[in-house]
Amino acid sequence: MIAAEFPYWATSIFKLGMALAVVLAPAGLTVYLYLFKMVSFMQSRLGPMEAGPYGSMQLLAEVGKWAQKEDIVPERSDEFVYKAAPYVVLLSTFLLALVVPFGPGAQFVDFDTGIFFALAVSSVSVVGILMAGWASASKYSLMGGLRAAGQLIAYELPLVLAVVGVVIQAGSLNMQDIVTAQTTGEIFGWGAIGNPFIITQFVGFIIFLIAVQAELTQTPFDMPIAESELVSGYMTEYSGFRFLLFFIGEFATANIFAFLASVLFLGGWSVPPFVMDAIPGLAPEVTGLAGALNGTTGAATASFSSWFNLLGPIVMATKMLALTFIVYWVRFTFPRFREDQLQRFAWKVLIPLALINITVTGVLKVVF
Amino acid sequence: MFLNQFLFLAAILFCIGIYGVLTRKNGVLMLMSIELILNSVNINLVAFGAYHQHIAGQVFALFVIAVAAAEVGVGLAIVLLIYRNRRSINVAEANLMKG
Amino acid sequence: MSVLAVIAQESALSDQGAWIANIFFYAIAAVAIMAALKMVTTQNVVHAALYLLVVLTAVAATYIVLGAEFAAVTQALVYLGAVMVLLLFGVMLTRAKIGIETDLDHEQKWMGALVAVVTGAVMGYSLWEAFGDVKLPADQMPQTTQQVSDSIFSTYIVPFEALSVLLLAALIGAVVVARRD
Amino acid sequence: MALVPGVIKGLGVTFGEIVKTVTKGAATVQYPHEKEAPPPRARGVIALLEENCTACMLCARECPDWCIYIEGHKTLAPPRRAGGNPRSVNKLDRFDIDYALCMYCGICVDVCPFEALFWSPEYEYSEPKIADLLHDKSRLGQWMETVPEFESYEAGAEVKQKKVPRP
Repeated sequence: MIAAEFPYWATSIFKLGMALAVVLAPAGLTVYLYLFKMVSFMQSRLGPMEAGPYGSMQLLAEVGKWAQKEDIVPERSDEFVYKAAPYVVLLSTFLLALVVPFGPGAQFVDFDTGIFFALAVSSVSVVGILMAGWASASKYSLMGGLRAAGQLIAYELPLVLAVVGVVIQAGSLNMQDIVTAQTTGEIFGWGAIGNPFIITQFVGFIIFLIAVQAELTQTPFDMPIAESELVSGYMTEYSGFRFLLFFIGEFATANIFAFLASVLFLGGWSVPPFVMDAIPGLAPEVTGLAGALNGTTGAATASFSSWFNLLGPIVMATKMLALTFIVYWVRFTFPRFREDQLQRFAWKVLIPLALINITVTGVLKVVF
Repeated sequence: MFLNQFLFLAAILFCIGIYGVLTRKNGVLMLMSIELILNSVNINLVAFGAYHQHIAGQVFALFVIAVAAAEVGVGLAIVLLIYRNRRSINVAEANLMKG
Repeated sequence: MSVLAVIAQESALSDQGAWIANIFFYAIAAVAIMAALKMVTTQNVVHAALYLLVVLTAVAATYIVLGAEFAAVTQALVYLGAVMVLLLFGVMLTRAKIGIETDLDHEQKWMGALVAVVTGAVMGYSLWEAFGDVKLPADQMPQTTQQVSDSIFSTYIVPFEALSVLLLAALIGAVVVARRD
Repeated sequence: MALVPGVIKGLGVTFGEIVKTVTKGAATVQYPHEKEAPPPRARGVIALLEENCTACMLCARECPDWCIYIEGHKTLAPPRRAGGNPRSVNKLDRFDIDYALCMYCGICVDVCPFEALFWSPEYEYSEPKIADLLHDKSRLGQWMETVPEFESYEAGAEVKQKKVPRP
């Protein structure tokens, strides 16, 4: 569609702007829709209504409030580490956004090992959290940081293991190939909706969502910032702009995990094949499908219409909103786990379940 | 690109790692220096893999990474045990066996 | 790291663009060596761990320059995600102080420095003699994940399985050693 | 696994509440735009009926956070019966309640033996400056207009006789 060639620096600046948009815009949207409005409705109230129509500018007001607050550094803290920690957490969010595909060409970097890279950089935020916890020179922060590290390491495993099932089915670590595999797949010869892996990998999908909830330290798993025990955990001492960075990191990461989940389990930026067949010019040209289905080659390749570069972000945003709805729904419904229940749930329930899922998937992949 | 630039980087990191292992008394810092040594070896493996256009270099680097993870796990468990028994992770003080 | 990957891969493939990869390599190497030196000299345990983190990231970037993407991502997953968090965890459990700690080093630092310098001199000399001006093949292809997995699960299947057993043994061993009974 | 039905039921509760709020409206009101009428016995602000006050200081002494300030002086009042001696009464000079300190326990209203203090359901008296929350006796007297006549707790119940009649 876009035939013109842009110089390297122009695409780089464009990508930088898009990265900011991809991280910040969905974060603002979900914070307004779910954190301000949905939780209010759950508690039979209306939420912010004054700033802008239906309170939609409330977030800007909050950002303005945070930005003008004093940037407090505790006297006995390790100043450099203390100041750098929020940026490390935010860095992990931006690195995650790099590999999410929003269309056949609308991706920042098309890594060969895309999903593996995403899982690897998602754990960088733990380092930032530990830095914040240690450098604050506060026992609440240290306890929160240690709890966060223990929890995030424990739930990293089911997260990775849940993805392995998808990777076995798609035959590739590349996120574009995973989307293609779901679009061109068939369920026992019936290909009208393709083969979104939520159907065949339902157990993996549930494990992935639970692990994401824990990775984001959302409420049933919010011991690191348990306000009734630890004041505010690792961010106790942070104020103003640096607190805002933690805040953005938390909610933007939730969106990016929702993007990842929609790529892995809901078919990503593509729409079901019967929709594509109905609209002329959208149907992809698929090659290597027979080989992918009987397992002789890795993944089928398909060339999609470049209209998907415009359509894809909209489709992805819809799926992201549906998945973040579940995340916040769970967050505002359940009370907090106890620390030992948390670890037991990860090691004795989720990880064995994920391993069984992998085994069954592998056996079925070989059999069929 | 010369092969040697990677090998020299690995060699320098290796020597810094050796210096760290020899001079540090703190158990965790010694473990960190050992990680540095293992990483420099990994650079060598990957560089030779690229030089010979052979995948074995990368595969061996992966094996080394896995072994390093196991080593850190056990090493840290030992350091924690020393800390619990002696309230210090100074390895120079762990000298009960010395005659 | 990822922008680097694109530039490195695009430029490493074409001969005239190889100098970009070179510049990136020297920048990475400088960062790695500086951070490594700070790591072995700093008087704060947590700072040392964070410097090691920088070194490990730089090493991952070096792998990308060499076209070994899978190894780089594994390095990030295992080292940044697991090993470093484990080390920081251990450092904090053993009460790392904020500020400067004394008594982290032996008194005879010069012995260590001597050994390191001599080792470095020997290795440098032999490397110069052996690979003085050997160049990496200019038309190298990045080593794909599929090649890695094919290789692991065919040629190197026995070491791979042995490694699995080793990891399991290390897991159980670590639990047994650190368990409070 | 046995917990799964409970988990789903919990999700149903919160989702049902969303639907209820969207269709039937919220339980809260949008305060500055629409106001709730508080019940007549609501504890909004304490009003002072100055004629009844004898400056006996009972309320000030019983106040848990010492937010009532009373000053008075003795003065002579005309005799009740013709030909009697003039009575000695306490004249109130100052009666202040600091609503920045008050915790609305109502002990002062309860202990007042002369029915000089009343609860009023009025609540809109916030101030930009905290010092302005100190209400003097004229301000407290103005609140008397807002004190409602209570209905009895039960229809037909015996009405408590006030010792001192209200004007």
